Amino acid sequence: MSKKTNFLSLGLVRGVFAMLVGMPLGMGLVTLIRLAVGLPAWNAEPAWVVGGLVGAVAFMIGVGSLSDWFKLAAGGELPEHPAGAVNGWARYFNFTLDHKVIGVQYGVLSLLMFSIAGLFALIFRTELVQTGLQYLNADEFNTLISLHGIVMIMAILLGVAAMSNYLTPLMIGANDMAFPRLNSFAFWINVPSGIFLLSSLFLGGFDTGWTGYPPLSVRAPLGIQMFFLGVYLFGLSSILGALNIIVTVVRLRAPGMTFFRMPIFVWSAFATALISATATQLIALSFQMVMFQRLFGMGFFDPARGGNVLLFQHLFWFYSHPAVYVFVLTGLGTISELLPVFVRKPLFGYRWVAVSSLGIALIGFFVWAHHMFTSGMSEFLRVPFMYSTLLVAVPTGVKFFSWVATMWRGKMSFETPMLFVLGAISIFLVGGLSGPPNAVVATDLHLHDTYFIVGHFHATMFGGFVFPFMAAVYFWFPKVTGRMFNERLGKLHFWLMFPAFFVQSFGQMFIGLFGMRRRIADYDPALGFEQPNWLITIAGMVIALSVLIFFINLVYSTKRGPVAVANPWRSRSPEWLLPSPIPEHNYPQPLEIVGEPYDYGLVGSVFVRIPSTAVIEEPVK
Amino acid sequence: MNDGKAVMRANLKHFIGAGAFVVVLTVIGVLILNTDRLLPPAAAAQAASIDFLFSVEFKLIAFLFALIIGVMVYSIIFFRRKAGDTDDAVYMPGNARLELAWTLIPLGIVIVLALLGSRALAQTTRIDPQAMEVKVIGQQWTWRFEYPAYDIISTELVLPVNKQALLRLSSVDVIHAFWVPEFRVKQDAIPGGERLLRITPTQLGTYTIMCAELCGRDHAYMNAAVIVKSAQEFDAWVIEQTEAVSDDPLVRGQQLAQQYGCLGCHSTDGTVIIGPSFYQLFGKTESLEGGATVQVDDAYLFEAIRDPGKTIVQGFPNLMQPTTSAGLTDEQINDIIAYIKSLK
Amino acid sequence: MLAQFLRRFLFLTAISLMVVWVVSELAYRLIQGDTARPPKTIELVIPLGTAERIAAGEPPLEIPSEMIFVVGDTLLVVNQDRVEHTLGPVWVPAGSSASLRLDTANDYVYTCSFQPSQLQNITVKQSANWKSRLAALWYGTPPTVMFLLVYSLVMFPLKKKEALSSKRKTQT
Amino acid sequence: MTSNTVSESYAHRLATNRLGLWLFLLSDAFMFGGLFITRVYLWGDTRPELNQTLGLIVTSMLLISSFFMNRAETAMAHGDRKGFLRGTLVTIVLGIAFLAGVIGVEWQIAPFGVSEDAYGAVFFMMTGMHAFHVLTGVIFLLIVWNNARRGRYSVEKHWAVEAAAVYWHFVDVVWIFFYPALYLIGKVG
Ligand code: HEA
Ligand code: HEA
Ligand code: HEC
Ligand code: CUA
Ligand SMILES: [Cu+2]
Repeated sequence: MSKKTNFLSLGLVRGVFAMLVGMPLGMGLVTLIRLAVGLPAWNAEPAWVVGGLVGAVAFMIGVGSLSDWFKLAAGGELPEHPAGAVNGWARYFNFTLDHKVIGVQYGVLSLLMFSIAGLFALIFRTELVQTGLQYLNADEFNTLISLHGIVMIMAILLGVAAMSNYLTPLMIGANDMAFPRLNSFAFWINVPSGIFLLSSLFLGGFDTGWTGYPPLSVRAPLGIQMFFLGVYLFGLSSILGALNIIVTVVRLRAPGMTFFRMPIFVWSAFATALISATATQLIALSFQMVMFQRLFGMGFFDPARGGNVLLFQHLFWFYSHPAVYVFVLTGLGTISELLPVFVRKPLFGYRWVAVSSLGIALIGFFVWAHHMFTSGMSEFLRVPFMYSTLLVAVPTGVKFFSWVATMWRGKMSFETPMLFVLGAISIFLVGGLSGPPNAVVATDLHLHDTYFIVGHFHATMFGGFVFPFMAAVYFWFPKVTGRMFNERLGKLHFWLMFPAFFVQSFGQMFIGLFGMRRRIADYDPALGFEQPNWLITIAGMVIALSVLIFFINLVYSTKRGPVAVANPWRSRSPEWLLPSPIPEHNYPQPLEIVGEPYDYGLVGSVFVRIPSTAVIEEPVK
Repeated sequence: MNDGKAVMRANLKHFIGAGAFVVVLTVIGVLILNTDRLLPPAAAAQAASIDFLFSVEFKLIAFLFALIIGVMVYSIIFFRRKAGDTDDAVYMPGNARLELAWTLIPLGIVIVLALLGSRALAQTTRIDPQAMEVKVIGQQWTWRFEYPAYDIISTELVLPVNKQALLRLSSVDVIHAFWVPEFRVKQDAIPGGERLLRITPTQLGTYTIMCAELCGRDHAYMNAAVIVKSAQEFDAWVIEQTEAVSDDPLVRGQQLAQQYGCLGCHSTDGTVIIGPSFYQLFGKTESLEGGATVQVDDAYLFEAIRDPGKTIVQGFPNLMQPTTSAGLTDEQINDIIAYIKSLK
Repeated sequence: MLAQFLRRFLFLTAISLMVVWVVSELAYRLIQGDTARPPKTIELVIPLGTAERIAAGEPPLEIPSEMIFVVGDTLLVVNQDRVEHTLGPVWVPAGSSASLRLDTANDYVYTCSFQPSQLQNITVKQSANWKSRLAALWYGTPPTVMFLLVYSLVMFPLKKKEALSSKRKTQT
Repeated sequence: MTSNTVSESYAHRLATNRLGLWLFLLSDAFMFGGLFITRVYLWGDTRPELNQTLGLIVTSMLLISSFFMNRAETAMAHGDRKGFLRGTLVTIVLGIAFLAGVIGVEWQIAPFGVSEDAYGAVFFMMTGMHAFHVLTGVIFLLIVWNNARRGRYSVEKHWAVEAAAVYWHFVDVVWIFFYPALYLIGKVG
């Protein structure tokens, strides 16, 4: 079926072209409507918003993501498992139903966004080395931190989706996700989303931080509308992707795989999806309300017209707090998944770890107001939120203690993925332990909106996402590409990134305690923060260097790396039974689950069996 | 399943070793995190209970960090795989009693922490009925302090030492936050309502009020001084301020333009900050949004200050809020107009 | 299985309600101090001769400095002085009394004629009424239920339907 | 549980689709919940002066449409294609009438503008978001109606019909919460 690949056969290219056509169309539409109702023809805001929406739809049409649904609506039938229309590398730039390809697409886009956001960080960090403004003006600075924040968050969500898309069906023995078309749609909608987010840079930027609190966001430049649009679209992607994961996990598990026999990663993907599928609606709604206040003058957040600025914060954090657990849970799942492999011991207290994910996710729904301790909520209401926030520490603690118990008396080896796992544990511990001081109202009165918070969340996000994600990339790299990565470069990556991160994060916490506020372009020289800020910046650059090494390693090893053996880590997880790279429809026969997933060290134990072929046991020693 | 106890007995040596390691790490951690060194000096009564809580939390953090990292590093050192060993380790799938312990003990800590937190919160919000009231008004990007009892408006916050000040915080435009690191406590000033903050300064000196909530371009510079004076000095200051009201409208106008933050957006030298400059404003012909032009005279200026949304100057965003000038009386506006007129 | 789950859910909700109630009640005691009481009427007596003392610049006698109230309190101002007095909106002729209901939690500064500063601070706090207690239960219970629920799944796994029915079979 | 051969069976597929749809509705319910909270937060125990008669009329139209939708679906399950087409058509017409009532009339005669105050903001946002869902429901029904007319569904296989019906009922249920929130609860303020 493979056609000759030319430029236009790439869905991405077609999509971008369609978008370039769609946006002016949408703008023209608005202009016409405005003319028709007698308003001045040109108004940039509605034109860009509608243009953006039409452009996004056009992009999806151009990619080919909607074709099947149009066909269905017109009464056509769809094949359940169409053969891939495109093969080779071009698959990765096209609409495809294969969850593994989509997983890689997510991963690559995630790393791209991560680099862009990281670059923004390096730029504004350079500005912060000295007091005074040297390279940026205050508006540019504010735009850059805001974009750094939101693009990083998008990168995390993409990375999370990458892992759960690639791994979940494999781990539960399914051949694909429950709704492959929806899955592909959920990926591709991220491309216009990313374009919008970045385009805000050229439309005046926005100076509100990623949180976009009104009334500031009502007064911000046009760029903020592009920010809203971008968040809207990747929110949609989150919801649809999560829904797909839940259905997949509930419906497509291999026979014999009860909930308590799922690989632990699947548990965390499931818990994550529960949050994304529901809470995400609220951030969309809150941003939509600001958007409408700007477009139509609706007075949601205007006290002069009976609005209330705190309403936004409640709606926003109702999503954005649970979202931070979206960021980490898959990461923590990865840690729990990899640790037993490298320790050669069962995951200690598998069930406790599994339900801890669920516990974190569910409790996380009821703690949002801890971001608003100083915002002027009623006094006593702060107490139940302090209590519920602290409650999250307990299931998180269960995970930590179980990990440590897993290591106890194990036989640990320290390949690159394991290094990242250990790094992740120690960094997430720092981040997590800096949580309770924020959660306790009295101390948060000092800490709120300082660099201590910045340190807190960089530690949680590096420990909970960045490090585990890199561990996952290294770990499953042979599965995806069929080749091994370069172990030396991998270790170099780790040994640069790990210490540099501690310098960065501790530095941030330190100056935060002493009174450095967040989101300031300049600081008072009298405070004596120049030296720590200089250190933080250098650390950030070292992190960037290590990431560059990581990229070089990936690109080089994909082409030239030594061919990997079937199961280089001697893992028990079912995906390692398959050849690498995995064929399009995963498992030739249905799996049968006959044992527990992590029984390392239990002689004769079997987790997975492919009926009619040989029992797959512990790899030969 | 292995019996947890048997495993424990067999590993007594390791437990003692790891335990000692954890203790040492904890001690080091507590020494490093000694609170006095990690926080700016405390200068308010409210800071005391907060600092106490910080010290409790830091000790807890030091212990928990040492517990996890200690055992982990111990394992890394002593439980590493020897070269060529491809066997699996001991089969140890879990222990319900242990899991229960490390669920319930943290739960207890959490509840205690929440209660300690409530108590400290209560101490920071404790009310002194004799507190001196100050209205604190935040606006992009200045602070204004009004003393209703003395009819003083100031751009610095002057407080008598050892007397509680009740700050009524509000904002005329976006959200700001009042924070003095030495006082520890922080409170947002939001548009559309007053929020209260109580501070009892205990140390004489000058500190910096920082706006702690991103409020747009010059957020970083939205600072003001807070000066803590002895009771006598404070009284002297009050008298000085009340007598300082000039009878020259021009001087009064300049002061008001300073206090009400006009000069934060309008320059006096022709440059554009946010709004049109006041320099040579009077008498010039201004083109308005929508095409009209207008001769800038007293009536226009009055209108533009009292109700800024009505006439928008061509090329400028409608950012000036009616709330900005809501506190000004008509005479005060005329004073400002006099001041604007003088800028030629 | 669903019925079993629901039964457990209800049971744990009951337990959580109790736990949260205890915790929040303790916290409440700590926070509210002396305002953890039902609303009542409080008398403020302006003694004879207050007006003269004010005129002489002396602080009045016997007028409590602690003026903290709970929402719903009634302040009864009893004027035993020879002249009339005012407190904010209340006007109290000589020898009579008047009352002021304090319905909204806030910090008030009322002008008055019986303090040298002519100002009386009145703070009305939210009392530990059923509303705020309910709010604490409302926000604190769900996370506690979730917490107990997930761990109860490990400690006491739900029994499968087949397992249940097979047990029943072996019994009969 | 399931094997891969089973997972390709229509019945299995159907159950999977159902779960997906219900999850989607759950997710959407959070959005409507957010709107409801907004209403409670900003309006408290007051409400604007709205045309009660009109409110009653549009509400009953939507409720009645749900009844016809149900009839239509049952007809499809019994192989009564004519009945299905008739029922769906009535539903669509009632749906459009609802839209006309809310957007065409209520929006025009509301005693406040979009940008006037919190009443306007919340009212237009709630009815607008709901109307948007009704509109998508109508489009969905039109597609299903058209496909049914061309005989694409059978007694056994009519998932699209079921989905459209469930979605329609959901939108209806949302209005059952919104109607009192907008028209009934609270003092007229
Ligand atoms: C990955 C993301 C992530 C994670 C996992 C967390 C985890 C936690 N966070 Fe964090 N947080 C953020 C990301 C994250 N956070 C972000 C992005 C912000 C800022 C948003 C913004 O304003 O821009 C933020 C802000 C933030 C605030 C608001 C601060 C402010 O603005 O004033 C608070 C306050 O309560 C808080 C608390 C917590 C707590 C208690 C946890 C807990 O879950 C941590 C639990 C873990 C542990 C405690 C460690 C291990 C446990 C044990 C060893 C057991 C024993 C421990 C005890 C008994 C204490 N976080
Ligand atoms: C996953 C999330 C994530 C990550 C990884 C980071 C990474 C970094 N962050 Fe970020 N940060 C946030 C999420 C994150 N941040 C969020 C949410 C905020 C809040 C925003 C707000 O306040 O609204 C924030 C805010 C924030 C601040 C506070 C700004 C302020 O309040 O004024 C600072 C300041 O130091 C900072 C610094 C850094 C640095 C130095 C890094 C470094 O680790 C970055 C390292 C560099 C890279 C990772 C890039 C490497 C790649 C290349 C160089 C290759 C280039 C090649 C190609 C393009 C192909 N961040
Ligand atoms: C947030 C920034 C901001 C603040 C603070 C502010 N202004 Fe303005 N002002 C503006 C902007 C922007 C305009 C132009 C748009 C308009 O006309 O409303 C403007 C317009 C004006 C004009 C009309 C100027 C002309 O060229 O016609 C006058 C007069 C004025 N302001 C006076 C004041 C006074 C007096 C104060 C203080 C009480 C003040 N402003 C505070 C932003 C501000
Ligand atoms: Cu005001 Cu920041
Ligand atoms: Cu949070």
